[in-house]
Amino acid sequence: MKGPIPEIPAPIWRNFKDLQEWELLHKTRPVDDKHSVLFESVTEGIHSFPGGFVVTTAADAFLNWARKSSVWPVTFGLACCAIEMMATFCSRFDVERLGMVPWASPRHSDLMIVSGTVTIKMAPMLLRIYEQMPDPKWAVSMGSCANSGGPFRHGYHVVKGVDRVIPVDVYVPGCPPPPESLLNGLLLLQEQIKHFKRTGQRAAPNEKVD
Amino acid sequence: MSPDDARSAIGARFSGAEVGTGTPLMVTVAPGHWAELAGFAKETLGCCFFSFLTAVDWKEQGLEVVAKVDNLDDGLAVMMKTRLGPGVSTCASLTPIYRGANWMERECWDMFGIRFDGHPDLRRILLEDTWEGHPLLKSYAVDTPHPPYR
Amino acid sequence: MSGYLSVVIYLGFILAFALVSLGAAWVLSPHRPLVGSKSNTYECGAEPVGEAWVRFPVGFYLVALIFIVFDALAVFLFPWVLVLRTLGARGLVTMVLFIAILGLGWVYAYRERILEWQ
Amino acid sequence: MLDQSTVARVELDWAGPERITMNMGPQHPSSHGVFRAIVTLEGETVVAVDAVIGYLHRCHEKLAETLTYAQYPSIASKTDYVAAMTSEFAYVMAAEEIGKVEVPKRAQYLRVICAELQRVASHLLWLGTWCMDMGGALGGGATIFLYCIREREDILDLFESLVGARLLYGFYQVGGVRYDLPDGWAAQCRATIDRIDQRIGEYEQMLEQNPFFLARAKGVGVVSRELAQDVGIAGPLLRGSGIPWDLRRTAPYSSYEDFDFRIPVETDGDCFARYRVRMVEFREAIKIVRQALDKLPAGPISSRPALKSVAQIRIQKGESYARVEGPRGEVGCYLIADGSAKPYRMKWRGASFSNLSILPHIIPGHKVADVVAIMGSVDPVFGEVDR
Repeated sequence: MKGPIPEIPAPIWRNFKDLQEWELLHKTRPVDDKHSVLFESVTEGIHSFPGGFVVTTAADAFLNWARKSSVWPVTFGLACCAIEMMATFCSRFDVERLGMVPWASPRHSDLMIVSGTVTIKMAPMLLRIYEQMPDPKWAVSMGSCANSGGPFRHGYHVVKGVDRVIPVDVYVPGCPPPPESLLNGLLLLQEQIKHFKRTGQRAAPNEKVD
Repeated sequence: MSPDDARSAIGARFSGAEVGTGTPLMVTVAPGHWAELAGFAKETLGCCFFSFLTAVDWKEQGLEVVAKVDNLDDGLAVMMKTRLGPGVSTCASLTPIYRGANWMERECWDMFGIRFDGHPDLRRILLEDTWEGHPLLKSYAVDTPHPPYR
Repeated sequence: MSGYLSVVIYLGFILAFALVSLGAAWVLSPHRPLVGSKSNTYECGAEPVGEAWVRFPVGFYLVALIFIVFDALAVFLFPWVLVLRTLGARGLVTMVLFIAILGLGWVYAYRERILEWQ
Repeated sequence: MLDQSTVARVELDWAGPERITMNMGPQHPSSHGVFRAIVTLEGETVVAVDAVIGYLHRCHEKLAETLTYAQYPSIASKTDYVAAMTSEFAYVMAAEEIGKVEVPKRAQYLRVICAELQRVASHLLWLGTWCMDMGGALGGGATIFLYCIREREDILDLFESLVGARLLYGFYQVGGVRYDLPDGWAAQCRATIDRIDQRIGEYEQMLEQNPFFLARAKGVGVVSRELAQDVGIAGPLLRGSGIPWDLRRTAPYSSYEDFDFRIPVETDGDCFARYRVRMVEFREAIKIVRQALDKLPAGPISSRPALKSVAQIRIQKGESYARVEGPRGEVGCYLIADGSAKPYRMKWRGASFSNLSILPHIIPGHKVADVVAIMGSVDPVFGEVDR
């Protein structure tokens, strides 16, 4: 018996054609995300007791609190927003207060802040780095270039927004967004992680929305 | 080497070249003398600082290659130009003379489709090798959609 | 023989710690299929070029050898320090001899300039 | 280790160490942006480098043909986004040269003040990231990085109170500048640059007595005088190799001739020489800002009326090449105008593009750790390399 799927709040941009599919992808549970047999039997056992859900949701809250308070961003700077991201990582707008240690390798990090313009030559690299990050992982699109191509949207070599390459959780507007608005985006991400599903539910990016 | 005796030296050497006035000395030569002019500028005029090399697409009149070299000691700047003629897209390479021209000529091939013969390895520098078309030509639309990321 | 009971218990703790932490990770975490290039070697986002199974220059191995020499020295130093008071002067002399012999190895390495990278 | 003859005999049938090709790829802590170097290694020494750029090619030159003269300066600041003021400067000067647009004296002084403050901010970022590359990202090396970014924040505050933006401004427009100094800005600016001037001395003291820094910077990445000119590198790299070429002195623009400042020149052309040149440039830029603040004339800040509204600027037919001494070298803009409100062709001579093209010439023979130090001392910004 699987727990109830949380209702994702209705976003304002739901009428855009591309993003409907993306949202659909986000809501459907990946069929191949199975769990170890031992865990399934243990949770079945707990749920059979009256009030069993309380135990699992409490465990969820604890796990999500742990995930939320130590999200490690991979230092993935592309363009001008990377300089503002560096300013956010430094001592004046310190992200280490939020438990975020800027880490160089995607193998040890949970969050990818796409700061800068994603070009067609860079997109496969960006996808490879995102795939090489261990699950559960999140993506923050920083700056209007990553959100929608920004001032270079009509360039032939520019991908019109990073959500055509990887699923994005939080969009931070601005060109470049000042560190305060990036911090606001990261806090929004931490809010989102709080409602994280029990078993680390994250839509596997198996097919990209084009 | 002040600008006016540089102008007279160029005039003497290249009869067909029009030499303009003004701070960067504009020298327009036929495509045949292109490498020769660059060698001349480097040896006799002493312009051994290679500033940049680019191309301009004049639609019907064809492509034009522009290069700028400076003489740092006397402050002399020479802007060399050659009109490749309509439909022609090959030009002599300056890489044997100025090593700085290597990347700039690869960019001109990438953006304008000008083949520089004599260039050690002419391949695309800014776009991927599988990219078709040369974007900075006037015939190339700005927002040409390229799968898979429209 | 009774002295060794505590060592066995200690070994048990080591094994238990390893098994429990790995087991909990395996049980609790979701098993996500390896999507795309997740299992490829990470090379700054690019496709790895060539393969790394090549003959390394010998300098790397020599550095490892010298490390082993001094690691063995450290391994013997720790228990020796704990019982130094009971051993008295005789223990001190034997350890000084031991370090002198290993010092010969270090002098040889220094003279052969093994650690200076050509 | 063994004497040469035995080594030769051992390696005869053993064929020596093989080579590995490795990516110091687009996402790398020391690549200062998206630069991929395919490095062929023999053990620790680099044998060959193939630089792959273009990961940040944002079609600047094609977009410039579709944007008017008033729209493009704020996009121009995205080429060299670490020194946004100096990249707009070149575009605007090229347009003014063709259109014979006269720039009032006060606007010229404001431009000089902002360009020199931007030079200090850009050098601070260079020093911070370079020392982080040299000292280990999370180890001891991050101290200078945090100090430098703290000073840089003060300068960004100045720009924020002047223009409203922290990093990319549309401050320069054809004919002058867009904003005038708010009152009290000059005093705040003097206080900031005095503090930075005193702190630069601390950084020099910290670095130049640090044997690790000297071991990794001295004698690494030597660029000869002849190679420097042949490849066309400019700015601190050129002055580090012994050529006293600074556009602010040899071809003064925007009333640079009113200020006296020294051009630092070092002769041995290695990473330490480039570091010395930039450290002296800190002080020279601060000196210029002080003099410009003292002699700031009154008057209009732009020769075109109602500049705030994005009115159409029409530049008559013509072409010109304007160049500016940016923190990384000569930033040039070759502009061809055809009388309409948009340029016909705009070529951006990025200083970092030529500076970066020196890497394949000087890196072979160094260790992998030196590659990091050399890339940091060349200080490329990839908005300007890939345009």
